[in-house]
Amino acid sequence: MKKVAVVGYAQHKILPNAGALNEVELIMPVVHKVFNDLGISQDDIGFTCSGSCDYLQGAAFAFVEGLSAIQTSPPIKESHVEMDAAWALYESMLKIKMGDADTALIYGFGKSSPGNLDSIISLQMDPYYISPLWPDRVSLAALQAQILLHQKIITHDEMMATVIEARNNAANNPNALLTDQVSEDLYQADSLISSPLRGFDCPPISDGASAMVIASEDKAFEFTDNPIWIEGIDHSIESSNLGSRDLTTSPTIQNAITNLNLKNINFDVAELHTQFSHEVPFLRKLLNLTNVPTNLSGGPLVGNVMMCAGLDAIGKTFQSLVSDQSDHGIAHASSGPCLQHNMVVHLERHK
Amino acid sequence: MNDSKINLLEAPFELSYKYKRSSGPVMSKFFEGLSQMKIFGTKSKAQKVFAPAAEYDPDTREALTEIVEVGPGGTIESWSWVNSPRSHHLLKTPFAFALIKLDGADTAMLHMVSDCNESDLSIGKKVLPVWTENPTEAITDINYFILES
Amino acid sequence: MSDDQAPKDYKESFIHLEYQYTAGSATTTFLNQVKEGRLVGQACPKCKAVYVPPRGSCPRCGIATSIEVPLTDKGCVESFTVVHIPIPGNPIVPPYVCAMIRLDEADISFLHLVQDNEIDQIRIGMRVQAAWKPKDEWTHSLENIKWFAPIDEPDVDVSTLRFKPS
Amino acid sequence: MIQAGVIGVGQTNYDSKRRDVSMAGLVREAIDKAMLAADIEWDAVDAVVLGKAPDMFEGVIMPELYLADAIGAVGKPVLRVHTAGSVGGSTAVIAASHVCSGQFKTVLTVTFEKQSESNATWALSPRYPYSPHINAGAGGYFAPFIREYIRRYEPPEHIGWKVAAKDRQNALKNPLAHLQIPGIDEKMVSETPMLWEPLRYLESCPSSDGACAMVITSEDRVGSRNVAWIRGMAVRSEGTLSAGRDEVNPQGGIDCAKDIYQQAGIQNPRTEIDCAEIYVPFSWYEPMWLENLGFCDLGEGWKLTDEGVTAMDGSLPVNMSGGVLSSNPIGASGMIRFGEAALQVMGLAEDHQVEDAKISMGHAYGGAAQFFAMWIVSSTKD
Repeated sequence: MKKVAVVGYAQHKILPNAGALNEVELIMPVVHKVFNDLGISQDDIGFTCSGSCDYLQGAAFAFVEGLSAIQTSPPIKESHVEMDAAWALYESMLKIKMGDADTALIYGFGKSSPGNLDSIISLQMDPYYISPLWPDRVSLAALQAQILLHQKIITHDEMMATVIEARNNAANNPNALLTDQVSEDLYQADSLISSPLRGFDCPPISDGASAMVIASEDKAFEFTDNPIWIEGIDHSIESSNLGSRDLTTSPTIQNAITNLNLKNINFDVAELHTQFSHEVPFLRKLLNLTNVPTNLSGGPLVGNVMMCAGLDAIGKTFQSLVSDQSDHGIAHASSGPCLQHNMVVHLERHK
Repeated sequence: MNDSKINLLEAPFELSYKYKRSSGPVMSKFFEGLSQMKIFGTKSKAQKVFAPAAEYDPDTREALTEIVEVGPGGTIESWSWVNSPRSHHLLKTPFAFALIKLDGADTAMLHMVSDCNESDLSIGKKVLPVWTENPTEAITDINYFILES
Repeated sequence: MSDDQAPKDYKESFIHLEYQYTAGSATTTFLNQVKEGRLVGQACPKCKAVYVPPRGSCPRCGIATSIEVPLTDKGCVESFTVVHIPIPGNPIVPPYVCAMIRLDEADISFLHLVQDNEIDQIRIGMRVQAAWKPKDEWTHSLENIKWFAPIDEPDVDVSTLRFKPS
Repeated sequence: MIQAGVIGVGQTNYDSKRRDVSMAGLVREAIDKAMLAADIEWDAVDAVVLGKAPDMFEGVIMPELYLADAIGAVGKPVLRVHTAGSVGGSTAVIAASHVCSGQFKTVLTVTFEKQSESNATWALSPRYPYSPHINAGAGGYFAPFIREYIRRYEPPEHIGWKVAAKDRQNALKNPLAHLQIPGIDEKMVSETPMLWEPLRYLESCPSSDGACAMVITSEDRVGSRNVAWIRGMAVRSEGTLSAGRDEVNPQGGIDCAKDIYQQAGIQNPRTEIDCAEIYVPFSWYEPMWLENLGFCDLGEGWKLTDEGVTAMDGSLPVNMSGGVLSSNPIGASGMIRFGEAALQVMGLAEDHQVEDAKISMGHAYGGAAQFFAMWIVSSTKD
């Protein structure tokens, strides 16, 4: 199997309301940015894959509109996942490994501002038993937070520290949406949306887009002196029956730890697709990352572009390994209520 | 190009539709039960009871067909208090979403708990359903659960 | 009422979602002109293809269409169909003609209505011009054009319309 | 590249309303059949790939989350594909890519649509601000392309009727097909109401509930099983509103077909391919795609149809199962083409089996005739 490397990544500045920009106008700048950084064009791309969700904009076939941002003459090898673009990366990697392409462009985009994300995400749930009760995304996440606190797997203080740290880290991320510092007093004074989650524990409504280019081992060095290798990538899903899941742990994260043999790797940096504050200490403990700098970008708590934030975690990890000249990074992408579907990516810079 | 110069066109729109759900044999029994104030689960070969009646066992992947009655009381496994219900929530006064393990079941059901204060709630508390007066064979035939007095 | 009495073999589940639509800059610019009775396309700076209505990009080249190109409201029927069935949510009473209208100087067509006294006279290549609603009814919509109506000009050979990059 | 093959195809029966099952039950019905045909148990499944058309059809966002238990995906990787009408075909290609990459040995893939729980026309044409009331449904969108085809090559009007009758006659030999119209013939088609000129009622596809699943495995896991070897597979896309696009004969379709022929070593598809399942939702798309796929020269496709070449007893049978014109669970329609192509070379197509079929083609398209997915399957590995 061919090895695959991330060679480029670009992210649109995360906006609270990108009304001025339609899908095309959001996607095109990031695709051009990543192409320009690498000095390439669509002609150098063997496979293109995107991730998006129609319901965010309320229009079936949002991805078809988005494709107009891409050069498609001559026709391209292209596909789309109705998932976070991290899974578009996964599909693209398979295409390279099988030899169908040597390079791939991945992009994700999402505009949460046009609709009511809370009620939209209720439609992810079982349509017979659960979504008619309209549980919102915050309340669902809060159910897991409550159990984790009750079992003392995490603490309120850790949640607060996560929020404060995320805002601090955002100062170093020019694309972050929320950069205001949060003090302990300010945090404590914030009202509970769905207990135990306060407003600060939740991600902001965000609009944006990101693009990434990956390449096979044969091609990677043509594009960059600094390819970051996808040393391991693993994802799996948990039960759709929320009430049958053990929310105090994550079998899918455990799967990844085993399958990717992560136990003995000393990671230099981690970016987790943790949309709610309690998920950060929870996953750091599961992944043995308590001493690893995590979400130096601020993570989803300072900007959470739906369908893109998972790809962004991988992209931010890539950027850290390139800029810090460090060796091992771990990125995480997630989908579904209470971290139902998890992907873990081990990125490595070869000396 | 000239984003700042133009006043963007904006207008509201709605997606409203009445979906016609077919429940299949297992969920139909569950919904029929609700309309008669009974709660049914399904039992796997390994005697694990899923409530509400699940169609498939997530772990063994077997199709579940054996119906067993559970509840109607249950225990709170987790909860989240919504002090200010939002527009799409069914209850307009403060309530909790909760995972409720019905008596005799091995898995929890997502529903709501109301008629109480947040401070009354904790994991392990016993609850009872409050039934609607106009059942329609839907999950909302239980209005919500209340704390057992 | 009789429907309610029949046993239903399904359960209704009502989904209602509210959105705020924003048109994006290319569409807003176009519709602002439409409100004034003008059709303004956008051209690709690379291959020069003219798009109307513009979406802000040329999918041939994958770049933004930055050049504004005023167009006439005349064109031809690139192809069409006569719709005979009512479509949910569409108030137009059948039969009516739904046509791919290619404006002069434009390199893509868009769907609009064509109205003529004789539906069976409508043909591919026929020259048409926009029939605008009264000016005081103009809004930000291509519905300002009631339909396209035939004009007395020779038919166009549509096979010559295919865009060739310059 | 690692070689892969289809070892099991499972389909539900197709019907306008499968009220007897939930969405999960529908999908599982196809999966159970595919796994039984493949003679595998759940522990052999390494990953699951799910495809369907827009989430708005059933009002369930990212349905792999709700369906994880029913599709047996718990603890496994699952990918959800959505590429418009071509999705069933793209899903098969992506599932096979899971195997051909070497990352997985055996993959379960399933596609579905349960249109009875919703209304596709509604989901596709909500009233958006600033948009004129032009939408005339899918038929209204494709009919102008068909009219342009007719203008270019001047085929007689009965060609459309002939395709519609032929596919429904084939459906009578496929007990799973949705439309079963005894005595169907060209005359009956020609007497049905006009919907979107030149398309009449029976020249259009139905709206169906249904699911189609396949098990795809790598060469080293095939064992003694009956297998349809994947000899070539490809996808192509072009932008919707792209200047210079020929909607009647899209370049994406031409390129995609050339790609799979090259992979499969096919010089002359007309003689080397024994039968094909081609995505024909409206009758005239049979001749249009025959040309686009290189089975004949431009303008000659309708003649193949007219001469009976594409009939069950012709030299290039097309849509032996009855095709999209007989069963159309949108998200699954592409995979049904791919799965039926596999059944032909496995010799499992029962009453609609083409005698001695060794190489067959599966084809799907979607969007504004802009998304293409295709594969060639064969009874032999090379």
